[in-house]
Amino acid sequence: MQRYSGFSLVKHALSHHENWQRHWRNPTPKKRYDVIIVGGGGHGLATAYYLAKEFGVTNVAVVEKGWLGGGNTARNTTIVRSNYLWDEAAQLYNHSLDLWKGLSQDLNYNVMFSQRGVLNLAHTLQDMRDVQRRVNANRLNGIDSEVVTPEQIKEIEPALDTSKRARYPIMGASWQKSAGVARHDAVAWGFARGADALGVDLLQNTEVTGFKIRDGQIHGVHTNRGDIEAQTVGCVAAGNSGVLAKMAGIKLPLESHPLQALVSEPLKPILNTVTMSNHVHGYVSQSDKGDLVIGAGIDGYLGYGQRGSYPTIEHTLQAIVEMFPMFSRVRMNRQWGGIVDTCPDACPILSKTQVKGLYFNCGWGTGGFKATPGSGHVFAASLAKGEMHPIAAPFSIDRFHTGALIDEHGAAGVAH
Amino acid sequence: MTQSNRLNQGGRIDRSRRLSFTFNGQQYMGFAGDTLASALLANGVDIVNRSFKYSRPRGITAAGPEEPNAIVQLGASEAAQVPNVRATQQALYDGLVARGTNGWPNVQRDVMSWVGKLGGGFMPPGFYYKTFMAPASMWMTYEKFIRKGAGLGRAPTEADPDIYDHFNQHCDVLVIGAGPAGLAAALSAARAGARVILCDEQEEMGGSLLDSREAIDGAPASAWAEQVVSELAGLANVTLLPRTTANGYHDHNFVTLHERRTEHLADTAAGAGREGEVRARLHRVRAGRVVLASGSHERPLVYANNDVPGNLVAGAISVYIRRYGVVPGQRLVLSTNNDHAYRAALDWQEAGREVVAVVDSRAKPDGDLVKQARDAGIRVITGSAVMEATGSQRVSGAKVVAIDTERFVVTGKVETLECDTIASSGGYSPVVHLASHTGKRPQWRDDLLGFVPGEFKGMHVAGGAHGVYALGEALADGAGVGAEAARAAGFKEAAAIAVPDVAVRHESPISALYQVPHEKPPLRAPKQFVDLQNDVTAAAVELATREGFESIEHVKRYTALGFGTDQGKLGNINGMAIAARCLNRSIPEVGTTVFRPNYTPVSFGAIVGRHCRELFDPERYTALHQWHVENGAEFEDVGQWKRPWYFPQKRRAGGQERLETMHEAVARECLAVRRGVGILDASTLGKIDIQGPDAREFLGRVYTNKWAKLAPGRVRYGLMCKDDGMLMDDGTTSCLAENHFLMTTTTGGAAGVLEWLELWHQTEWPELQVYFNSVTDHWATMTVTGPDARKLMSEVTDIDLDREQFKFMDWKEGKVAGVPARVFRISFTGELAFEINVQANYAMHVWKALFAHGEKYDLTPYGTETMHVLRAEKGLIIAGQDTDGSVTPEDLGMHWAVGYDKPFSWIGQRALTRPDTAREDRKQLVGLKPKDPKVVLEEGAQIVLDPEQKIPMTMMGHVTSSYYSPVLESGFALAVLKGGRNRMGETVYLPMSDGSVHQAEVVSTVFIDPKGERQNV
Amino acid sequence: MFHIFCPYCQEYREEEEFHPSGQAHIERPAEPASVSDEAWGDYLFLRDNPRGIHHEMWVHRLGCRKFFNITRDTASYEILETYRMGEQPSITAASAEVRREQGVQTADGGWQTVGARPENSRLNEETPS
Amino acid sequence: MSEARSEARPEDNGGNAATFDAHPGADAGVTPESPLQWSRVQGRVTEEGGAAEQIRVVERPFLGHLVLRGGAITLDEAVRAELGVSLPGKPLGLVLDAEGSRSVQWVSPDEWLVIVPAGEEFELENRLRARLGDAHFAIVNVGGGQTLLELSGEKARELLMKSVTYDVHEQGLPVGKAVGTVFAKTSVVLRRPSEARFELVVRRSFADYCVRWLLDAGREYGLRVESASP
Repeated sequence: MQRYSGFSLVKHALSHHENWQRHWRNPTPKKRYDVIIVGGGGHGLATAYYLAKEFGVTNVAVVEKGWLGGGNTARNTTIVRSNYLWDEAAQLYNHSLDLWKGLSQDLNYNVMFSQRGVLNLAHTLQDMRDVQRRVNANRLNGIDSEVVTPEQIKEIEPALDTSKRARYPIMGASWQKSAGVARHDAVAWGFARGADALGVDLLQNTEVTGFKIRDGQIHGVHTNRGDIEAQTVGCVAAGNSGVLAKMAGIKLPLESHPLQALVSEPLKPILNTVTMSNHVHGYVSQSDKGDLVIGAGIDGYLGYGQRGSYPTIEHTLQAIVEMFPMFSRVRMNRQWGGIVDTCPDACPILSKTQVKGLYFNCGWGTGGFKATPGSGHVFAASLAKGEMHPIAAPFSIDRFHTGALIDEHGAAGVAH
Repeated sequence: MTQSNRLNQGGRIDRSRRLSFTFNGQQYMGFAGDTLASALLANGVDIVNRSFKYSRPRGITAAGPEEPNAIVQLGASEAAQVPNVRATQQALYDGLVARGTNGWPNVQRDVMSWVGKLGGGFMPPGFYYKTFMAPASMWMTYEKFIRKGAGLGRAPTEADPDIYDHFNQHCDVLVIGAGPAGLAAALSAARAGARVILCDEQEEMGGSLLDSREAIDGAPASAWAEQVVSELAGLANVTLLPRTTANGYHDHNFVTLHERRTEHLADTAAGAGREGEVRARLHRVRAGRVVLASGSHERPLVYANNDVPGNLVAGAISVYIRRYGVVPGQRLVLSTNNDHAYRAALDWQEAGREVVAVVDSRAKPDGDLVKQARDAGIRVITGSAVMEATGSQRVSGAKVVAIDTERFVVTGKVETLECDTIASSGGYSPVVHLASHTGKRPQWRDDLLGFVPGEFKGMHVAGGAHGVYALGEALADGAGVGAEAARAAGFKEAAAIAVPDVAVRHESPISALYQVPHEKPPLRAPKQFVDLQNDVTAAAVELATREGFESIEHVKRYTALGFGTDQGKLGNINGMAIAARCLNRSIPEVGTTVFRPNYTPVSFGAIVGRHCRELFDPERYTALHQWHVENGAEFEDVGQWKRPWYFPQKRRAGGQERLETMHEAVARECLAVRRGVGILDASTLGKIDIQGPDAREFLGRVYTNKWAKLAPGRVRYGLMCKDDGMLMDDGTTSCLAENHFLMTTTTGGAAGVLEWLELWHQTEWPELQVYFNSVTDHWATMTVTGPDARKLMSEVTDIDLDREQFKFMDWKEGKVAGVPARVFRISFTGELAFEINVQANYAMHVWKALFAHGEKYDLTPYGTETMHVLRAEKGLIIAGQDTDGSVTPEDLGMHWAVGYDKPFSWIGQRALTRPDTAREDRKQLVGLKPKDPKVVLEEGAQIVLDPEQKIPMTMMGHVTSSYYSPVLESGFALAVLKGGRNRMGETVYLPMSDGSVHQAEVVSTVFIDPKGERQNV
Repeated sequence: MFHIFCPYCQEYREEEEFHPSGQAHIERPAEPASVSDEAWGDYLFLRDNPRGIHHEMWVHRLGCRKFFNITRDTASYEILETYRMGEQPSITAASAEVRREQGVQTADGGWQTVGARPENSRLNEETPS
Repeated sequence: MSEARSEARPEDNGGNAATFDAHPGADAGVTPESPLQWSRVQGRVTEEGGAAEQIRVVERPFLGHLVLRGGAITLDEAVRAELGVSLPGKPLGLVLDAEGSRSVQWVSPDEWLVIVPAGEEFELENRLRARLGDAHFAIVNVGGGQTLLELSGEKARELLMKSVTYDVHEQGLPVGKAVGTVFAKTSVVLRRPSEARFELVVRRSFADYCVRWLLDAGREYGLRVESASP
């Protein structure tokens, strides 16, 4: 792999950039792999990367029906945090946050992980109770998290209206300083490049049309480019997981919903951090390019259309202007929608299935991006060893039968 | 400054109305009818901005929404700042103040340009992914500089002085665009009687007719436009919306239109003398049919140094000359691959300036316009193109060379023509943006060299928006499509208007040309810009494909192509064509990117409308709100309700008068209830009237406990679960008559519970005869509670209050303070309590009467905080505070309220026997008594058993409610704790963020009067 | 934003008046006590999640407060029909597939046919679309 | 009101439902307060009066509001007998009696809203109950929970376009139609009883919000909100 550095940039500039190598190869599918990953988004690519790098499984194919990182990796609002309420979720996301911290260096690809911190605002007494509960739980789980006052909030993010004038004045917030944002596309490309360099075949424009299942054991996948064999298949297909599961005769408790987001025109730096409010329903950060990146709520109906309903956008901007009255004259440039696969308890599924060798990693809802490295790492470990990694184990499909849900609804609310 | 480029006549400006404006600190004059762009060009301002990556000087390139460079910061005062306004779309007004968004100290002499010049070579696409990685700790520092360099304009730092609103519009036919096709379509539909909305983004309706060289019915095209607009304006079924941009095309023909109401007149509505009016209005249009007549955008050619000021798209030249009387230069070279662009040369020459040459990439162009140019003595160089512009701050010349477009090479010797302006045209891109918002992919047409909108019903396309460019054809197309749309909307008789007479013009066909080949290979040639706003070059696109980015989405994202505020209106097709060339594919194989709303940026304020400030969210008030305000209540937001939180009173201490703290007020209120009598406004509780012979059966199915035997006159507490067994709401329900019940819900749960009942009734059990109606607002509810409650009540009511006649959990009807009332003996405080319901219109009378009589008992109003303390002392839960969607009735220790032997398997019952819900060690509700009575545990504090354990600690539960009890003279709390009921008497630990660890004893949830004697007196 | 024909109010209304309530035609087991934990979990949580035709329940929350059913394409968002509670859809994934094969367009570009039963066909006549 | 009602008497109305006359009677000396009382205190609502404006919003407080639930056929006969108008069977129908002071409005297939002059509602409820006998129906008095605003004037339609999503054009809301719909961030019943008038039935707790919204949206027309004396 061609190493990237400031020095390499200078070197290539002298040769008019004519000698840069491809980020990844464009290989022809082999007949057989040790592991097939279905889905070339961030999570799938991370899984492949860690399989090869950490667990020595390099005979791996990532099968992607479109282009790499073209799903929610390309459409999210790039927030990375780990201040989840329940122990199981907190461990998973904090494992991920730990990996984020060295990711650029590990991948030799700058994913621009910017630890700008995240504020989760509280506007009511119940919000404050929830904030305190979460912060206390986070602390005892080893996650940096603190309760901050309106005065402290004003110092962290001066653009916020912390006055009593607001319809729902800010009473406090939780503050995770180590949280932040990252450059979403770069995460997919970095993992892809890293996996490719370790021998993983990244098969784009390759659509899985069925599974080869015999005697309850997976034997491979049918694709539009022919059959590919493997005894271990991990599906990491986000919004399309339900469609894949159906092909394998499995039902998953998933619903795919539109989740919308929008950006303003690029502005000179005005925001320091990520601000989220479940109560007034909106969240915002500023990208390195200067856009205000704004998240909306999930739309309530099923939707694969990569768009949602306009009132959701209206409500979101109302919330933003309520929190930041000075943004009223700022202009919205573009809106879009992703397809998020949501679970009834707002937590993912990382699980074996009744088909031996067939695993699913899905149901990340609105929280997938931040989990990318952690999800990939524990899923890779599970695929490599045939046993679910201890961090992944609580996220089994079984929980919907036993009732052992990990209900992050209260903690997650609108925003991620 | 004089308007050196302004013609003495011509154009649609009003030379009698002079407007003064300031750009980059310099004062200029323009005329009414100018855009900021036309006024700047009139004044000979070449450089309007600096580019964002390389800091190269940039001038005005286009005349409409596709303009990538002339992005300005608008506003004379801080509060009126608007970032990123396109000068081509901003009407000039007197006193306008604007500046370029980049460039320091100014756009003429920009320090950063040296960085761009020297460092540009080290900034290929994606360079930031490849560096700034070492040392890792430095990234946040690197990023600070990256961020400073990015961004265009800046946000104001003060709140917006203007307001905005929404109009909900409905129409049969919405016509988007008032050019020839749109006007004809609107007229056809309007004459048929359809409700028509016609919108156009420009200051004036007419579109291309306003700068056309052609005649309609023997008169200037603009005259026809004026005549049609005036006819439409006179029709009652037509709404004309000039200055209105269709920005988003959403599902089922819902379209958002942004109308500029005062922003074309002044910085603020007040500044325009239109106080109280809106700056912009967003029309939310539900259209029966949509006619998309949005025209096309001209594509520039991609050649070296095509960003130097003085490079314009050809059509813009005609617009500036014919509409604004501005010629943006002296000597023109036109580079084109089509006939239509020749207009620019003809207009230029007629304006009295020199056309150096027309360079046409086609071998033998012979259309009428080409002939006209030749006849006018203009030099036409065929089979060639402008390969490179010379000059740095303004074009000084054009390097022209013969090219082979098939092989993508230059074939001849370079000739340099001296000029100050290069116009280019690579063809026309239909404006397909809106049509693709709903997810319909545009289709490539080889004959047009452009994408046309994908088809879907409900939408009709007319004119240039699907490649019907010739004037006569566009008019006929519009007329027919307008009639077709009206017919589809139900106006069966609609017919196309008679198409006016337009001379047919012979055109030679366009030939494909996007990037002009250069002598040097693309990576070594001077920069050939594809996306001017994002500084994306042809070399960048080529490099991206070399690095393995083969999907157009990857190319876009790696290079930032099309991500600017112009959303690639000029650059996208060129970028795709270059990517296609590099990948050796065709353009349709490379695909297109999907456009998203907005078509052009829309201020947040316009989208928010009136839903801001005090109208952001409704404030709901009870009938007693006035009293609460007048008596100094502090309020708590509970849902949308404003509920009194506590009533601080004045205290005298040391001769000083001050208000009580919340702690003091709550202690006083609590003691008043425990020792005397207090009163609470409980009107916000949800109240549902339930009538019907099966009401009782229904209650038995939705509540966990039994309802079969509840007699009229009695009240019962009930728990409501979801079918997963988790508590969702609770409240009391009273039997008013055999088939008539009144259910109460939590304040926040009111609407949800009613819908829940309806859901089950309408979907699962429609056979049950029962009706549910909300009476939350109809009744006001006042709770009189405390040992003296009966004494007070006896003074104001005719109801027999004897404890044997009127038992705990009974209700009675009678008069209170002369007003008919239902009184319920239910208690949420543990004290003797009467809950009085009267029709809300009479609530204030009753409330005041209670206070008149209550004075001698020191009747004390209390708020939600005291209510919480009192109920927690009794171990009574608040759904949503002590529960969180993961708590069953058993977890709460409410086995007594669960009827396992009811005949019908009520909602939630089955789930309670699942392995996890049946576990012994689930979190259970317990009381906590801090070892130190002065300690009030933090709500949300986590409970551990081993305070010495290293992080991560094993958390056993958390505090759900915690208060100081003035009666117990101690802090106390409710908590959920794993296996809590088996831990009575154990000590648990609560590690706090300041490092301290609180100790508490696990106790019963009932802290006061465990036998319930006090409420039952 | 959807334009939804309320089969009770018998006219099109804006989506803002409605609220989606999940998959339609989910039946609560008649004898909950006799079904397995698995079956109960499936009833609670398992839902169809098709890319394509989906039958879903909506409630006219700010209008007539009635629940009703919609057959909608989750990819195109086209509403193919709306029908009252207790009625069955006339368009299903299977029937749409047949129609597609026969070259008949199942969806009319965001325009809905209304009424799932023949006796409701009059509704089609009342609403020009 | 009789003394006997000082205790619950389930035997009233055949023992099926409890009725309740909410009014203390004129001689009780009790002054009611309409849901706009707080708005009035805040100066947002004034007494009815003054010259006709291009737009006018007037509250008609203290009217009798009854919700009727049941089958159309069952209710129709009783309503015709007691109110002299037939129950609107067509969705979204609104009928008024000859005086124009009593109205019946379709709300849903089994729900109608009856609005009558102040004080008539209890007697009407009793008469209807007597007529309906053992049939399955419900009557609910909601008069304390809502109030009625009349909108008139040439700008009324524009004001509504700023406030409700419903099509308030003649084509969408002709005379004799009433709909439940979205009003800003709450819901209202929107009625068109006559050519010259629109009506909004607003919920008590949202009434001040609605008034604030109308005043803000109507500012450019010089809107005042007035309240009629009962």
